[in-house]
Amino acid sequence: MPELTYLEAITDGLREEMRHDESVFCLGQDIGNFGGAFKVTEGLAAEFGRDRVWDTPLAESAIVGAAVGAAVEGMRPIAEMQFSDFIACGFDQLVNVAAKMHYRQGLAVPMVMRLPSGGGFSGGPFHSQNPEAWFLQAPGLKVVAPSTPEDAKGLMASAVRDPNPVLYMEHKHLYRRLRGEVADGRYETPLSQVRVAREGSELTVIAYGAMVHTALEATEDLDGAGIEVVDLRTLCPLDTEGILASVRKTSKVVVLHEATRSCGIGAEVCALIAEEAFEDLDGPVVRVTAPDVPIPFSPPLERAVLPQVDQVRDACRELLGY
Amino acid sequence: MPELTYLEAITDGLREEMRHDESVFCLGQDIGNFGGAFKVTEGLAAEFGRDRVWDTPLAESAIVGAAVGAAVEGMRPIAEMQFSDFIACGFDQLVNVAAKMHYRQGLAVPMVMRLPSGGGFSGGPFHSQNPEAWFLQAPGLKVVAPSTPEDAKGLMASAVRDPNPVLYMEHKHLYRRLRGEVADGRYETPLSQVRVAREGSELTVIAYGAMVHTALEATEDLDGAGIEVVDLRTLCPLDTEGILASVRKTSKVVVLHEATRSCGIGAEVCALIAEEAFEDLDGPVVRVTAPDVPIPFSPPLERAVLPQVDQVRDACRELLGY
Amino acid sequence: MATPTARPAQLEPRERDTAAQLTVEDRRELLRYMLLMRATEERALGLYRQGKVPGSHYDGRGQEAVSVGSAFALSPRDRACILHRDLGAHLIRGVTPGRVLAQMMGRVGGVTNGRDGNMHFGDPGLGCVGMVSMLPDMAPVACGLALAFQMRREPRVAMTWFGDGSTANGQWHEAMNVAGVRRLPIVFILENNQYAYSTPNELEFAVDPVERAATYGFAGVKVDGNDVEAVFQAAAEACDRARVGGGPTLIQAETMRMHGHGAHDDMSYVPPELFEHWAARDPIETFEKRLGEEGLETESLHKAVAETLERETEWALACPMPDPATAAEGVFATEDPVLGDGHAPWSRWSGRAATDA
Amino acid sequence: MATPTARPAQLEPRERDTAAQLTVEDRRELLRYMLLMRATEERALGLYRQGKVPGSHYDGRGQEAVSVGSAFALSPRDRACILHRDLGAHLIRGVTPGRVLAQMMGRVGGVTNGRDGNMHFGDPGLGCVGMVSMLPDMAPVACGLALAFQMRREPRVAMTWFGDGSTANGQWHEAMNVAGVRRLPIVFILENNQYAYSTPNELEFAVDPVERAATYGFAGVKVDGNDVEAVFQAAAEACDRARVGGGPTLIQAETMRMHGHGAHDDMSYVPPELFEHWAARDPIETFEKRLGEEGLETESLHKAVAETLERETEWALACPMPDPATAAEGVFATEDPVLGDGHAPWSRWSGRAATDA
Ligand SMILES: Cc1ncc(C[n+]2csc(CCOP(=O)(O)OP(=O)(O)O)c2C)c(N)n1
Ligand SMILES: Cc1ncc(C[n+]2csc(CCOP(=O)(O)OP(=O)(O)O)c2C)c(N)n1
Ligand SMILES: [Mg+2]
Ligand SMILES: [Mg+2]
Repeated sequence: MPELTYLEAITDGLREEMRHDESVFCLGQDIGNFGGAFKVTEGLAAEFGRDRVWDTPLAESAIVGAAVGAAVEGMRPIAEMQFSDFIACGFDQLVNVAAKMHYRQGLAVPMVMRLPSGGGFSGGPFHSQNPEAWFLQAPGLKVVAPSTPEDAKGLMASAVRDPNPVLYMEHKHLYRRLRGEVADGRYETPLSQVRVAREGSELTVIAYGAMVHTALEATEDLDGAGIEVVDLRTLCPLDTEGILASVRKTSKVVVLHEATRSCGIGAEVCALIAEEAFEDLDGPVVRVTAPDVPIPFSPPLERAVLPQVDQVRDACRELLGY
Repeated sequence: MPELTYLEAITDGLREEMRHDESVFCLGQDIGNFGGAFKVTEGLAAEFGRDRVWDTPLAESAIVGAAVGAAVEGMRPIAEMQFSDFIACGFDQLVNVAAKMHYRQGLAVPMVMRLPSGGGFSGGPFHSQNPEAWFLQAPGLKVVAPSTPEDAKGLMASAVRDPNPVLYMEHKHLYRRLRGEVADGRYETPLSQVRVAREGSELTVIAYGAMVHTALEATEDLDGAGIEVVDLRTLCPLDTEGILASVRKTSKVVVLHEATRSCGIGAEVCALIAEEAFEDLDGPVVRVTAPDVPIPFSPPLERAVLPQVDQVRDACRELLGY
Repeated sequence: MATPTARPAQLEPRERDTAAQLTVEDRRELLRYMLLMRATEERALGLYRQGKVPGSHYDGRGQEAVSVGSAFALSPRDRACILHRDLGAHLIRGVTPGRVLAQMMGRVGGVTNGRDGNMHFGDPGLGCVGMVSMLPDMAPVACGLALAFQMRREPRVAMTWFGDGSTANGQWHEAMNVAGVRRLPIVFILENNQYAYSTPNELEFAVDPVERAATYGFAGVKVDGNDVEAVFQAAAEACDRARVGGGPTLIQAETMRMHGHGAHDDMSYVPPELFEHWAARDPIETFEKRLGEEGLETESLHKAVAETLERETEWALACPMPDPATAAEGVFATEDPVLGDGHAPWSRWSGRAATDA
Repeated sequence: MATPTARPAQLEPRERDTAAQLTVEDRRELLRYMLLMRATEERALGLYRQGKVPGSHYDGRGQEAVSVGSAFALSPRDRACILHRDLGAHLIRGVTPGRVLAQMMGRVGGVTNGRDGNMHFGDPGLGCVGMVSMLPDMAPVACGLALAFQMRREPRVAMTWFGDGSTANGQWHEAMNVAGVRRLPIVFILENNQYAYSTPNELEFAVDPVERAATYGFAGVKVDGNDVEAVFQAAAEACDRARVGGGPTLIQAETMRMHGHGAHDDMSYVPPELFEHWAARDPIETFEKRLGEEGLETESLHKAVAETLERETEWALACPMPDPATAAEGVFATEDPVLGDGHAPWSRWSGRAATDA
């Protein structure tokens, strides 16, 4: 199997889906000629034409809205926000039009919304956000957040084939820093199934996206403790059974994410556990997240805000000793 | 003290603030001549002129953005969304411009965003939403949600005087259904302080907005149990001490809200409790919320989706018996 | 002044259909649909007053010529995103009055089976995508429909309606601009009914929005929105143009909302003279008078419509309320979308294969 | 064509200032600011290449005449929301190059003290509200500033800048429309630098956006964006008009971005002929040549600017990185906002009280 970067795996996923089905097309800013701000769509315009890789005007609502319209008319659009932060500009079309379409009128909206997200490279307050939790408060949207090249490709395939609007959170900091084996050809990674990134029995760290790697690094050799790392992969709908199974096994949980704290995915996971696995718990459910602040630009500030390996380690140690 | 409806109390609050400070003004759709879709601003244009009660075009981003600009220039704008649902159309200005302004450049944004929210009257998927939780994932915004006429007026005063953008969730279903004594003249209800709506020692129900009344009704005489009802009043920043104090006292918690479940305010409150008060808990932290669906129009469907008194009662009974 | 549009037409221009021709039967149909719209809305208002319609009630009284005249130009495989003032367009696409009444009452059998209410619907089986409340969110969505046609080289048209108020909104602009840049096969119907809720035109825009079309690179046409044939003519031309790759058209139909924004609204903000001016130009009366002067019989239409309404109301009232146990179902789709084709009563379409639109 | 604007001017029209007059010293200042902008950006790029600037790097190479010419028209108490291509406007308002360099390097002493980076700043103490990344979000905000002036009957102006790409966005439209309806005292500077990132004009709009101004009810003016005096003249007229209640102006300055969108962008999408065309029209060289032909000495400005840059760079490099312990502070304000007044180097403003703008 070839080794691809996380970014190449996404590109590969896009290419496979576009080859597989003529109705799949991409739209977004600078994705055609330029190949996208991060070069994720590089080569696609050359292979599939500028019509199927549309360089749109700077108009997020029109991008999302056009994707919705094309999707209900039988196409399978993959829309890109140049940075996930800009989804705030197309927010209404997502949460009010796309999300509610099927519930209201039984009409499916098979579209993918690519959201390059996350920080760690001095992107500052407007190029570092992790907006995924908003969409759990907008029933009707699915959200995936791959952490490996393999899943990046497989979840892209599943997202494209799913008849619902799927937000695809691709973590920018993983784009070129992470490599892994990726199978040739099409394959689908099932939605709403956690991946146990490492088995363990003494404590569970639940994470997704780039933080899966922070979790793995932090717990690789933590005083010899057997720490399980659960990669959520799909954030909505959550794999509640997969989460609870690990909690029941280990009885101690640290929930880790890069997004800010209040009402984040971590809050939902903690609430789920506090409600459904109370009796299995041997300690408080601990969150390690960014605090409730905009993500600052300057490296020392950004480092202070984004969860670091040491923090995860400290949280695990404290909970292990509980 | 005069008895006012919840709606009249809001109007009274607006009037007092406008009389008190010339820099306070209102902007929004149909708020002048017509007095607003719900008549909350009735009489204000007559008293203060159409310039200070501006009938804007149908342009939510411009409304929020203009409020931000006027606020930093020393005015104290109170902007209205005709329904809170429409905040999705001005979302970006709130979460990216208003919220981050002070952190980024030390510039305060003293504005109030009025958001008539909530369901219960067959408003359907676009006139019934409770979007408050989104804003906890956008650090820099404050959120209040009064449940009584007294607090409606006092929190309006505090919101207007606060140097930050404050989202003021006013529950439409309380507008004319709820009356209460409201003091004449200006007074401020402090932000970030819960109100214990009823004292009790066996179980705590935490709620806000209209659901405070559902909580009170459900637990008024529940098999003689002493049930405490905590009204959050401010949703951001949360009064964590106020919440935890009640939990420590009762050891059992039901969190109730009308908004949908995943990543709602309830998730945050549960996570807070699971983390900070684990040792005080005598049972799972239970959420009673709308399920993750758009709010349907038809009365039997809407009733099935919005939390009802019976559900709260059942949840409390079950937890009491734990 | 206008620089050439940026994107060449996607379709080879083909012979234009000869100028839209209405047969006598077509003209009677236009009247019939206007009568049916008004009768259905009157009935719905009656049901609302009886407490059978939950929530609020909105209608398009006075605007019948806009919705009927424009939708009548559509072919079966065209698609429509219809506004809350445009019941006539739904009726033309094939939604029965009974389903509309059931919709308003929140019943099973209504177009959304109680999930949504009011005019927030569209029958996907009839080529419609139901509006959301946020205005004018369907404009970008209609661009997406048109984009699909353009990409697949299909001679089809998307039509969408919005009010004067909506032209102030950013999504309106984004849709117009994108449609202009890509020369999408789309027809925008701007219903200027003088008010956005209580807000008069002069607080909404400084210049008539139809002027903007040229600055987006396409035609803007202003028509008398109370003249159903004038609206039809403009819409038919716009559809023809769109179908052959000529790009979008913005049609601004001047009309007046003769009821309040909703049933709760007494329109006290409308000066009586303005109201009287428009009352004297009722689109149905005007058109019926014209037909009468040409010797067409129209009385029987009234009777037929009244009978239809009786039957349809009965049907609607027999519809059950939805089962609360189903309230949480259907948030996510398990199957791909299938938009069906709509009715197309204009004689031009009869006898043609639906695919040959 | 244009119907009269909806809202009468808020201010009593007063005697217009005589047509904007530039003294010899003013013209030297225009050149000096352009040189200072270019020198500062070149230095910043150098620091970026040395790895001292984290994240990305954006500049306004080739657009100096737009930002300098327009901002030079502002009075001290006017307010500005400045774009990422317009360092010159910041310098004119009084931000020192050292603070800009410290800003780019994420240091204390930078305008945002490391909280934000790149060109995402504005010194509130100098009457600026810093841009956010979302484009063109400052357009509605600038409307709010202008609204405050209008409500308080103050003869002040808000100025804001945006690119050609931004004109496709809904917020642009909402701001323009609202400004037109309320006749706000605002000046919009549209910098058409031919591209939005890699996207050329013809994929952004079908018709030159300056044409739209008339449909919003105000003046649209197209100027040579590489001629600093032409830009200044248009801006000064627009400011004068706005100050006396004459409403907004949209100035479209035609120019070219001579660097990539960011430092990572090699501009391979720009045809070499186009690049050469603009390279031959460098705004600084052109203007300096013109001054030279008129016998003005300019050489000393180069020397002075170079010296300033040395000093300022040294200062910036001596600034410390922020203390990580402060990272979570300041999310919420505890005091009301105070926007201070900016510098206003145009000779018209000297000797006048700031309040008499
Ligand atoms: C984005 C948005 N903001 C506010 C509203 C509330 N609202 C409902 S109808 C209306 C007026 C609409 O005016 P117009 O577009 O002229 O349509 P009309 O009702 O006159 O046909 C408003 C403000 C809305 N539906 N959508
Ligand atoms: C709302 C929004 N969408 C996308 C972007 C990403 N982006 C940054 S700059 C840029 C191009 C901007 O073009 P233009 O407005 O012409 O300004 P220029 O950079 O050419 O000065 C884009 C698409 C953004 N900043 N804001
Ligand atoms: Mg209208
Ligand atoms: Mg540009």
